[in-house]
Amino acid sequence: MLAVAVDRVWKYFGDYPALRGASLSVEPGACLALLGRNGAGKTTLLRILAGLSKPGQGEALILGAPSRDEGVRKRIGYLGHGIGVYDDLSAVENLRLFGRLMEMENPARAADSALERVGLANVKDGLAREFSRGMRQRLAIARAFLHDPDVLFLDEPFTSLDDRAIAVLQRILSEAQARGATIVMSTHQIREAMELASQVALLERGRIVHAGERTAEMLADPTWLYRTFGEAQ
Amino acid sequence: MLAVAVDRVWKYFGDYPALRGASLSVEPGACLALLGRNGAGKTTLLRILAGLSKPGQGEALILGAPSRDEGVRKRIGYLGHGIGVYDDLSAVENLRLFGRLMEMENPARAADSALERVGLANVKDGLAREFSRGMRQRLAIARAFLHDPDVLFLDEPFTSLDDRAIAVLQRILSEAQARGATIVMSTHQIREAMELASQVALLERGRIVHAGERTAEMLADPTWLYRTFGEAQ
Amino acid sequence: MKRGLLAALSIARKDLKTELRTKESLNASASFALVILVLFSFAFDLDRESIYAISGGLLWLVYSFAGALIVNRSFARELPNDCLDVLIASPTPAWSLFLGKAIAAFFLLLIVEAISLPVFGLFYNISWTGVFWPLLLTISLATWGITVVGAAFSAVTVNVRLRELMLPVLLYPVLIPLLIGGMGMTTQLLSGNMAAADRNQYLRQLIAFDAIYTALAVYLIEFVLVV
Amino acid sequence: MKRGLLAALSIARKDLKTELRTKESLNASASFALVILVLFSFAFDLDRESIYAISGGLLWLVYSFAGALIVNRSFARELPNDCLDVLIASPTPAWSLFLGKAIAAFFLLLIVEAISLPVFGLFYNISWTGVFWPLLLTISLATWGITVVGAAFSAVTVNVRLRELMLPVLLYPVLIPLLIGGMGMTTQLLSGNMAAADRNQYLRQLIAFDAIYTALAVYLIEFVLVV
Amino acid sequence: MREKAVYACAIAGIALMVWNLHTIFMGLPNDALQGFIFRIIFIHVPATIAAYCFYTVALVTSILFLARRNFVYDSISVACIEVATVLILVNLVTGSIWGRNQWGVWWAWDLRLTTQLMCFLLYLGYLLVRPAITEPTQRATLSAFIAIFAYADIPLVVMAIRLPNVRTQHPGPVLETGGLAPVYVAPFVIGIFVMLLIGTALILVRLQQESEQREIDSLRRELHAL
Ligand code: HEM
Ligand SMILES: Nc1ncnc2c1ncn2[C@@H]1O[C@H](COP(=O)(O)OP(=O)(O)OP(=O)(O)O)[C@@H](O)[C@H]1O
Ligand SMILES: Nc1ncnc2c1ncn2[C@@H]1O[C@H](COP(=O)(O)OP(=O)(O)OP(=O)(O)O)[C@@H](O)[C@H]1O
Ligand SMILES: [Mg+2]
Ligand SMILES: [Mg+2]
Repeated sequence: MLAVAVDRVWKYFGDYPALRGASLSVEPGACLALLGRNGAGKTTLLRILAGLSKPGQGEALILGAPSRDEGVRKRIGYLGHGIGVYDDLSAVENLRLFGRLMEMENPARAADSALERVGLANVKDGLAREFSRGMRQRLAIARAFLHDPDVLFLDEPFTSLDDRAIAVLQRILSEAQARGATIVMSTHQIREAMELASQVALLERGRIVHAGERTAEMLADPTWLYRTFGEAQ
Repeated sequence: MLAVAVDRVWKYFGDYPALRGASLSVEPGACLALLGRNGAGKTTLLRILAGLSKPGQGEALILGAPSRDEGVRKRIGYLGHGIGVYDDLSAVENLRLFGRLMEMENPARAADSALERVGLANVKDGLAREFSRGMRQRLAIARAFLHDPDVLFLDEPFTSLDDRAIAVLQRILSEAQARGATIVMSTHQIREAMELASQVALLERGRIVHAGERTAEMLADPTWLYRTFGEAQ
Repeated sequence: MKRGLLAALSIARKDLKTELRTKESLNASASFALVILVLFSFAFDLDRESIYAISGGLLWLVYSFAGALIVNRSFARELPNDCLDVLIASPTPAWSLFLGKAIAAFFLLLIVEAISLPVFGLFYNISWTGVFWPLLLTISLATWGITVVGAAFSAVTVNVRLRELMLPVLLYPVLIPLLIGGMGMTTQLLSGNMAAADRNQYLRQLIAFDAIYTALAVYLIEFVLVV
Repeated sequence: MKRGLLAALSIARKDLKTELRTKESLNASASFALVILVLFSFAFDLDRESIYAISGGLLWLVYSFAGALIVNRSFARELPNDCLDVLIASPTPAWSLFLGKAIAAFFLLLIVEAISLPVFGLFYNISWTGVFWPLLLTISLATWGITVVGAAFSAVTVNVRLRELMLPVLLYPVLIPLLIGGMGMTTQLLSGNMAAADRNQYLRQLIAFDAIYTALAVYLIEFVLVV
Repeated sequence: MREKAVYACAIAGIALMVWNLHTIFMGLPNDALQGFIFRIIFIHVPATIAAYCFYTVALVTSILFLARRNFVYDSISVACIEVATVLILVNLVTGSIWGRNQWGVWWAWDLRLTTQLMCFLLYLGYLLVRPAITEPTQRATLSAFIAIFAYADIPLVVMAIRLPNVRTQHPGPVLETGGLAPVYVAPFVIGIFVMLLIGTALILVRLQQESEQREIDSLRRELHAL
């Protein structure tokens, strides 16, 4: 069974098709870097996969079921542009709440161990509002990985992070990979992405124009993909 | 006369000093890359330089005058995170409005030529709302460079841009440099920044801990600067 | 079903907790209610008789304005940091999310009403203690109506530009039948001339309104939140 | 000075142009005004005498609610895309920025008032055509007061959490003296028993209010916008 | 130093108050028209006068904050406004009780009463907005602005019973017209001092709290930045 199977998905915003029959399949345990120019439809596709939006036509299956299926949603993690935690709750209250919403067995224990993992255990009772930007980002990561999701959708996760925050995220991502989780992430920072990715897909005006293994050329020259498969400059 | 002279500037947010006696001087015509970790104070410093915020202590002089001075403000360009144009005005209306606010001689002509420069001349009557993200970013660039500013402040200008948008911005920036304009930009994308920068400054917890020429080491290894002058990981 | 209700309670608890922690919107809408009470008293500088005749109207106008402010925050509270996306992506069904929000708004509005009722009584020299229980029943029923419709429109307008403008424009017309019922019943209660038959008629109206809109909202909310 | 006034006009023109293009907040606040008029007529069903006695109050309640919606948008309109930063960074002085916003809000509110006045007349069966000119003067003076104080508070609250709640809480109490004047004068005009001395007294009050708050706001706005 | 000032004000205020209350209740004759209840005036009016004094201080410090950007001025403004708003509440409550006794209703909508209520709500708005602004410089600046705008209501309250064309239910000015019998004057003036002293003590306590709070905040931020 594929971890993610997108079959000719169309998505219209008004008259404008943001996705025009995009198809994509990701094997379990793979890490896919979703590349594409501004407005190509990366965010739109990831939102459909995370169940935040419905495809107009076509089908998006996660672990063999539609993405709005409740059983599937327990196994998905999503990290968008916002950090997705409440400013007026403390770190641990936030995680406990999401643990309950994720219908976990023991939200309190999961919250503590997630805070441990991102190094926030000593400030667990501080309000998220008072955290610095780096700490907030870590809390967001703890939130997205709280329930050890099997499939992860990350939208430009490295944007505006400094070297240390990137290191935390990369560590947690490789832990997830080691667990066998599937990762799909969009990004413009091709170098950072290529180091993690095992697969690459290029989205161009709402269509997947290339999908395959990450090769050595890509690592060496970040613009190679655009030059080879994308439209002319 | 220095283009930008920051003399022991402190900025408190409450009792928290986001800038603690930062000093910096930039020669006319230089291009300075302002680096630093999340929360180091880059945005705070740029906002003070652009006249959007006042220093608590110390002085920030642009072209020899305080940054809230009206004469100076005509010669400053600022590009923050937002694009700074109105969604409900057309491209050319936006630029004409800003031309008038900048007290230019001939706002209409300036607007047309600015649109020409960023390649939006053929859609100049389209509403900004209807533009794609890349087009909006170009319009923002046209707006920031409309009055041929002598000093430019850019806050993470490359974030979330694709290769083409980066190319447009780089072209316009090197045109500005050729005109003799001074550029100060903050960024986390060290590689892109290093290619343009002639000077580098590292901000660490509100202090400039290093400022000087961009050297060959920095180009070769983006983390060199952090490792040499910054705090330990 | 049971899991959904539990999730709804979690969400209601979270909303109430954050709200009671900062007390911001509670304080603001309570003092908004006071300010409006004062405004009204200027605008309608009436004698004692007429005051009783319009007391119900006055009270429910104030309550519905305060209610609009509270439900406006209901889903808007989820916007900073994109928390709404996280809630929608979680396995919690949309209806229980909605129900949680409506319950929280209900209690918040009740608190504001509990604060402003005595003030109203003092300022307008209206005694309400004698009819406390039937008044509480009326207030609870009508408040649930306001908050359930309000939370539904709050979900509809959450991503719309000019949310704070659109919400009242959509909300009040829908609430008119409810408000007429609430106003009529309250006026009659406060002026002390309420026939039992009338009362039952009004109560039936209120209950019907609540039931219909609750069912509609719970049923339709999934389509609104995930488009 | 002259450059500042020109810039203020540019900004007012821009605000009016975008607003008239989308008509969003205009439609919303006009229909809000109408909805409230309807709500009031349900809430207070009064005889003709009393209606005249409260006509000024009713009208100014509606106008001040509509006004709060309009000024709420005044500076908030600059938030998407961080346009406010660009305006502040431009050589335009803060006071002319503020004045431009206040002028635009003034005309927008006048439009809403012009729409709702005839409706008000029809609905409550009040004739106002006979006193059109003095009424226009009253309305203009009081509207300028509402919009200048409103735009000032809009600038103050633009970056505050719960802006849509905080604005009315701050705004209405400050407006009370103005509204007292406006309501009193309008009621007397509409009921047709206005002595010349009274009228002058009211007009002096309104003008004094406008002058004081315009001066205060223009003088203090630079401190508020650049911190 | 500051602690000593607090104790001095508080002890002096309380001692003076006890002594004054003793005279008011034991030593003074009942009022000819109103009887016993008349004694409320010794709280009702002094509370308001003290409140207006503190609001005036807050106005001055707010202006000073805008001019100098020193957070001490902001702290003084909040402390004064908090205490003064409580004093206004005292005035409102005592007035209501008095009104219930004299007019038969808790509240009447005349200009004096309403403007006073508005004064209360205005400064309540000030106190409500503050926590909604997270950035302290901004909070202080905007609060100062609001305090300046709000102050304009106070002359109106004072004028409310003195305007020629306004009839109020509330009694007209009695102090400057000599309507207060000579025996009442001394306890009345002492009452004002009592309110001022106790208010000052409370303000000093609040100031202490404010500066400690700011210190704690900055320490916590430093900690988080690590
Ligand atoms: C809730 C109702 C009331 C409010 C809000 C209120 C408010 C005020 C205010 C603001 C003052 C001004 C103090 C000053 O100028 O320093 C005042 C003074 C006074 N009040 Fe009241 N009051 C109320 C009820 C009453 C009642 C019922 C009485 C007596 C029947 C009363 C008697 C007085 C007197 C005698 C003064 C001194 C007037 C002067 O010489 O300035 N008040 N009140
Ligand atoms: N809510 C929306 N309403 C209307 N159009 C939208 C909406 N969201 C996205 N679009 C349009 O759909 C297209 C795809 O947008 P999307 O955000 O998916 O691009 P992206 O690949 O994530 O780009 P970027 O790299 O800039 O983030 C764009 O042209 C955009 O304008
Ligand atoms: N408006 C504000 N209120 C309170 N604190 C603030 C505010 N703006 C910035 N800060 C604090 O000041 C410090 C510096 O912030 P600043 O935004 O300048 O950092 P930066 O270098 O731009 O970081 P990044 O790389 O994340 O953009 C941070 O600790 C931040 O929390
Ligand atoms: Mg995107
Ligand atoms: Mg920054």
